[in-house]
Amino acid sequence: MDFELNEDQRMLKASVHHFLEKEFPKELIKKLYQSDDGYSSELWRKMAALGWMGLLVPEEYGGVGGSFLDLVVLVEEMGYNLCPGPFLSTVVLGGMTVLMSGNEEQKIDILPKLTRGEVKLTLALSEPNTIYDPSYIQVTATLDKDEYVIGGTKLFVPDANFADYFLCVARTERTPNPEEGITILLVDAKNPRTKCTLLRTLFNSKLCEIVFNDARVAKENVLGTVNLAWPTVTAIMEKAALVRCAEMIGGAQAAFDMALQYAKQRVQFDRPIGSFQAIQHHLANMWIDINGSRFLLYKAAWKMSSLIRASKEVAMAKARIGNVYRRVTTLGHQIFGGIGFTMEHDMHLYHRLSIEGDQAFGDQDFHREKVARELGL
Amino acid sequence: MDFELNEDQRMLKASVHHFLEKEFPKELIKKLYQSDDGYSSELWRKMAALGWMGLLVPEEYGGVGGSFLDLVVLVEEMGYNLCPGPFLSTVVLGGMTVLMSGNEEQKIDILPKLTRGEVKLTLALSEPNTIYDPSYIQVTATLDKDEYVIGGTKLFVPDANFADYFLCVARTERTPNPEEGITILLVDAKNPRTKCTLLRTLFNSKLCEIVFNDARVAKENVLGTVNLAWPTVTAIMEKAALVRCAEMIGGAQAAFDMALQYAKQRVQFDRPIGSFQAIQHHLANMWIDINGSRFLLYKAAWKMSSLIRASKEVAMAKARIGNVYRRVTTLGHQIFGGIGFTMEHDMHLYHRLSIEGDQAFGDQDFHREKVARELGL
Amino acid sequence: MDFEFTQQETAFRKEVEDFVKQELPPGWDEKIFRWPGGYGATPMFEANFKEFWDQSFRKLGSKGWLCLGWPTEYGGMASTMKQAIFNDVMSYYGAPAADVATSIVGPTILLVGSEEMKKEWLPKIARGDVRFWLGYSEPNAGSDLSSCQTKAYEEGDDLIINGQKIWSSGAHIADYAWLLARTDSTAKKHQGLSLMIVDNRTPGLTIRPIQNICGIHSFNEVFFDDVRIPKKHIVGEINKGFYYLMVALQFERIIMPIGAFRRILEELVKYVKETKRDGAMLGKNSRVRDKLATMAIELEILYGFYWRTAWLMDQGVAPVLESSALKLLGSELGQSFANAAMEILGPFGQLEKGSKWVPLKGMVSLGYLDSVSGPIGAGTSEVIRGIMATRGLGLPRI
Amino acid sequence: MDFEFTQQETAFRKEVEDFVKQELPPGWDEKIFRWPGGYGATPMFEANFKEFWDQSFRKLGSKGWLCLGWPTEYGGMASTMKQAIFNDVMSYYGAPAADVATSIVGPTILLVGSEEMKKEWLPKIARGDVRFWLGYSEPNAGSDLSSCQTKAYEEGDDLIINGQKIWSSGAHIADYAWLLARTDSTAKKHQGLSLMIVDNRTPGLTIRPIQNICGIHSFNEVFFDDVRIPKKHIVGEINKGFYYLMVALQFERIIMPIGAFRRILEELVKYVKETKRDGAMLGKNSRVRDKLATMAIELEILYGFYWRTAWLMDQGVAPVLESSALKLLGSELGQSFANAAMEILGPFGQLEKGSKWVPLKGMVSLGYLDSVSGPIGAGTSEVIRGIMATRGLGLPRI
Repeated sequence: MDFELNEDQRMLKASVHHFLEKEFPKELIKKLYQSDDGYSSELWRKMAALGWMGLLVPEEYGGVGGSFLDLVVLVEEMGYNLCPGPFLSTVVLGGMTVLMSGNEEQKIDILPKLTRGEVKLTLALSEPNTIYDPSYIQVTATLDKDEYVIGGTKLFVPDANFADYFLCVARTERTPNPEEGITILLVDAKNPRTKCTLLRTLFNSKLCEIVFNDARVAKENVLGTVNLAWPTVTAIMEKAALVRCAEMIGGAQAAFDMALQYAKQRVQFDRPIGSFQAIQHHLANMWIDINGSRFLLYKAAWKMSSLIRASKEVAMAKARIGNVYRRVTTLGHQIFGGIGFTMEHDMHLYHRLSIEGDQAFGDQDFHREKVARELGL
Repeated sequence: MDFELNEDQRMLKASVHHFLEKEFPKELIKKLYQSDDGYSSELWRKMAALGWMGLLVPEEYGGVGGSFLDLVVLVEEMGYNLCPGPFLSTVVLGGMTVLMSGNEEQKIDILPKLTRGEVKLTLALSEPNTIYDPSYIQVTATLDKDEYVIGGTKLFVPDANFADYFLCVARTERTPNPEEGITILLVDAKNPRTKCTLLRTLFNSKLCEIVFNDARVAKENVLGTVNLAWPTVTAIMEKAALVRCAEMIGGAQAAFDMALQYAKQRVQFDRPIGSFQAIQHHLANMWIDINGSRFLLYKAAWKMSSLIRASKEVAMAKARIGNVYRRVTTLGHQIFGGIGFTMEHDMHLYHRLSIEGDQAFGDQDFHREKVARELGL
Repeated sequence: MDFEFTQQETAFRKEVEDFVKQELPPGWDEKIFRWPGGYGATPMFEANFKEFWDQSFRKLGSKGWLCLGWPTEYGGMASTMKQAIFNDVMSYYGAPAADVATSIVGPTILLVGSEEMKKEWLPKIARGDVRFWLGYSEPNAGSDLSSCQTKAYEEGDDLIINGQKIWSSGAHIADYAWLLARTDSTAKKHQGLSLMIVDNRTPGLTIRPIQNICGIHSFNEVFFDDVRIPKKHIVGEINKGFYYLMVALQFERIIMPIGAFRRILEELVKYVKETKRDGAMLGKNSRVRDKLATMAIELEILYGFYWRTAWLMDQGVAPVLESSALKLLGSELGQSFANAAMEILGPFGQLEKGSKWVPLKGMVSLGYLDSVSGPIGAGTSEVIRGIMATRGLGLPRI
Repeated sequence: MDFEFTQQETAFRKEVEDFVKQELPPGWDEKIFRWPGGYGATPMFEANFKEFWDQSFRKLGSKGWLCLGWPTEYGGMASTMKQAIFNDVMSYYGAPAADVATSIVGPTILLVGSEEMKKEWLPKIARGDVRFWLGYSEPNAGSDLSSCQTKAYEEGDDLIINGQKIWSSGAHIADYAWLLARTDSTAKKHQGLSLMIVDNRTPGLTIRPIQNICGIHSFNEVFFDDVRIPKKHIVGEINKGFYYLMVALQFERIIMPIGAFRRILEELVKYVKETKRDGAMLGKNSRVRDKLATMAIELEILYGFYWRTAWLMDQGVAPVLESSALKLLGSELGQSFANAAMEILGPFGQLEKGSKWVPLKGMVSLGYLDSVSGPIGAGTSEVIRGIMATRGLGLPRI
């Protein structure tokens, strides 16, 4: 066993940390999050130039050819500094889906551009009546000559407002097995018969509604095999869940670091509040929560990198880490008291993100149920 | 509103407390619990003479004609002092069932003797495959001329080893509605075709297995209406659950009192451990747990006494109080440390009882589900 | 024992209920929202509600409902129970019910104020004519109010005040400060503090807004720069302020907007009965059922402490343990309700007010933020557990 | 990063597994049981297992498995990771694996003992020839070991010991005490204590049994009445005992019988897959599923700290935070496993070993009792969180 990052990963981690600290001061981040246009295209290009977008893209498509573990290292730091923008959507939901199931033409078309930061993608999966149970997917795509006609509403699509392409998960056939008959279609976001509306959320995190009003796409735009996309969707959701875990652990670590430092400085009753047993126990519990869960994260990521089945590990990580992030930021607020309850403070940003992260790509109940299945139940 | 006991109840409470403290020193209690014969017949007679057995029995049958609230006051003190013996079985499971559904003859036969402490009863309900879902009750009673023939196994029957009569809940008819076709039969414990085996449990609390091997009872021994006993069973289970709550709150209070006193005296690190914030917070939480739950108990008991439907309140109390008793005794152990982990100490008795009480007459999940139904879900 | 209201109380409850239903402007539900247990989204401190709130308070004042717990000789009904009933009903509807003046200033003056002060202030408060803000916390005196550094020195018949207050809820829409300041710098920490009343319009008093994480301006910083007030505005005896403040804590607890919990639970139950997800009613999901059942049980316990605290106060008892438990559980319930609601609603819970798909009028996303303030404001949970242990259970201090 | 064992470690694991399966007497599973995280039902301290345990230890000693973490020059394999693997496998089967001698006495002597002491004791321990008991706690020194009152004064080349120890696990089946005693009464509390080795047969040493709540005699009181030992039995330097003891804490953590958690979880999963209640398999009940999934997740985290602690120790790091977390979570998991198992099994969980209807060999009822000892023994959870905060996170002491 080896619990340390390798040399390259340590360098990556340090450079990401440094870059984000320098380029994304918290004031900018707050401005970006509060605006509808939640990212900076200039910084997006810089991130691309550093190779972040193409980290997982094989070299033949212009990427870095890094490992999944590298991505987790990168995203943990992004979470630490609350780096805004459609990174996860583009790189995981979009890029990895194309990589997994696109044909050569599609890969050559999309991946180099994605790597250069020129194209942004997202996956449209959830709907008003289902988060993601294939039995209840109601957006349909019907073949009409050489085109698919897509109709229905997708909800909570992350970063769709930025995206150049939607990867729409649609039902193309009614089948007895609900996991069959599902197809992924690449839809140009400029398609006039799609309407994307930004939803206002707790974190203003660019979750969108997309209405497909008989939008037509050429049948060449099918990604992967018609009717057989569900295994791809499941695999991508697993990867996205784990990347989100990385972001959450990074965020929890930042919240913990802030609270620890404050507890050492803040004096009440003539002594630092960090000398009170109750505060000490809060911080010890936070440390355990974060470090215990980080193990789940890295074990799952290592398995993925090693191409070992990691469904159980991912489910464990996601079931636990959302809860941890929420607990840690809640205790973080408790330690900061009034000052943390102000808009100028940073703690609430982490707190807002924690509930979003917890629910993204399957909430605790969803993943606990997956763990139970993995136990053979 | 009035949160105080009335004058009579306060006197009852004080006299019970005094009696138990005097007559049931902890050494005797430990001896009784560890023996298979877990009660003292001499003290049982004294308790009867004090009117405890007949507290709820109407005066016409020789009882005191008290209220359900009086019983709760009595049992809370019994729980405080860990009073052993088949009281709840005889008085609630037996006596109240006879009172609710017995015919005049049966009442005249049983209740005065019960009041005088001369007869002990219990209700045989649970079975190996069901705690108490009527759909899965497999003990059957089949009419053969003037007799019912009872066959099957009952499990976890409280105090059956002491009982003179079993009130056996049996299926007398297969019906589409599982709540129909259930009948209560009064079975003499000396019936040669019944076999009662004491099960060894955590608290050695006299839970028994009863095997009915085609035991025959006269059809006059049906209690209430043939096939229509389930509503009685449900009502009795509700009362028993609440009486058990009273016992648990009393026990939790005793565990709390012990721990509070110890925390004030025990010195470590040159100060009483009760001056440490962590111990203070434990004790504050214990106080809140107990007193918050006692409200649930008394509100439900008051409703029952006032003949107002109390199903929701009973379910709330039972769902909560078992958990509270367990938490309080666990923290009690934490505060006492090593000394509480010895057989000579009293804390473990409360701890053992807490898990038994939590599971008796429906566990937390069972009663939370009942609360959900009461919310209209 | 008796867990029913008296006939008179039941009639009063009905009267309040009828009144509030009639008086609330149409669409009120959509406009305002307060998450119980939190301090960040209190509509009474928002400037845009000031006018409505002022009017409402005068109306309530004219009905005698702002001083229900006060003795009859000061216009009250001498019934904390009625006050509790009133708050319960009003908070269920999100309606104005109580504020710093009626729940803290009034009762404290009644307890320790001079006759003159009683005559001057109690009628105004009972009529709903004046609003106060609480000048306790300072940047370096949060949990530890005895570290208060705002100073008031005597000069003839006046006091001259210098210093800074923070987290001053509603200072910007109030008329007077209910101020804690150090009047004796030589005494021990707790012993040199006094309570006093300061007119917001006094020269030298400056108010600066703080935006809380709910995006609402409820808090302020208030600066005192040679603010001069007459000495007779000292409440009770000089240098006894800290003790008055401790005694007044119990009054504060009973103003919890407990009815809002009831409302949220009802709305959630309604929602899960009407909403299908993944092909089944949410309300049939056993995990959802467990969460709602647990919420109902915890709320019932909170009501237990609520009514019991009111009842004890009417018996003349100062219920340290009960009123502390009420505050503690109320703030924890604010958090657990927010958590459970978020978990039940899934991503829909994150949507904000006004969004097309938002359930429960967006109160859950707001409540999720606001609920972190509950265990912080008006005494942190850590401090309150300590008070329960030492003052309530007799455990030794350090 | 790498979450796999090396080939060598995998082979070692297999070797241990094969060995234990072959060596354990038939029906062993039914005979013994230890609830992980608890200290009350440790079979190695029970008199009736002494002979088997002694034999087993000698067998393990002959294979070199009692000193896996020690340096090679003392017969070890210099691999805490292997020690961890060994403990994991052995505890899964409830087999003898480590004791006070191998996990505390040996490593401490290695760290601070004289050459003479090393030569005398290490080979005996590695062979499994001697057993020790831990003489730390006293009636007035539980959480606060620095209050130790047992005194040892010098007389010529000897020390004369007087005092009383308590909670002395296994003193009745051991050969030697690993004793903490005050050798300088004038020094500050922590600074006058020494560690020393005392032969149980020394005149003046009396052992009195204590029955714990599991009904097992694992603890003792031990009285010292003018017990005379040679000064050379002092471990390391005189008056440094408290510091040695603190350093040795980390060794103690890694002997957690973590495999027993794995075993319990497996048996519970098996049980719910085979057991019908109220017409449906228990394993299909979503509340049961949630409980088992949560247990699996928490156990995975415990393993994380377990392997990481071993790995850090092999890197030469003293992992204060990790090893503390390991102890804390292990004892909490002992409780939450017992709670969850009870809730899943219902009244069947309360049945004791030997009962006709008992599931999982009665281990749940025993574990429910024993698990309260976890957060008490070997440092209370409160003390350990404090150590993490001050020594690990750098928070100020008082």
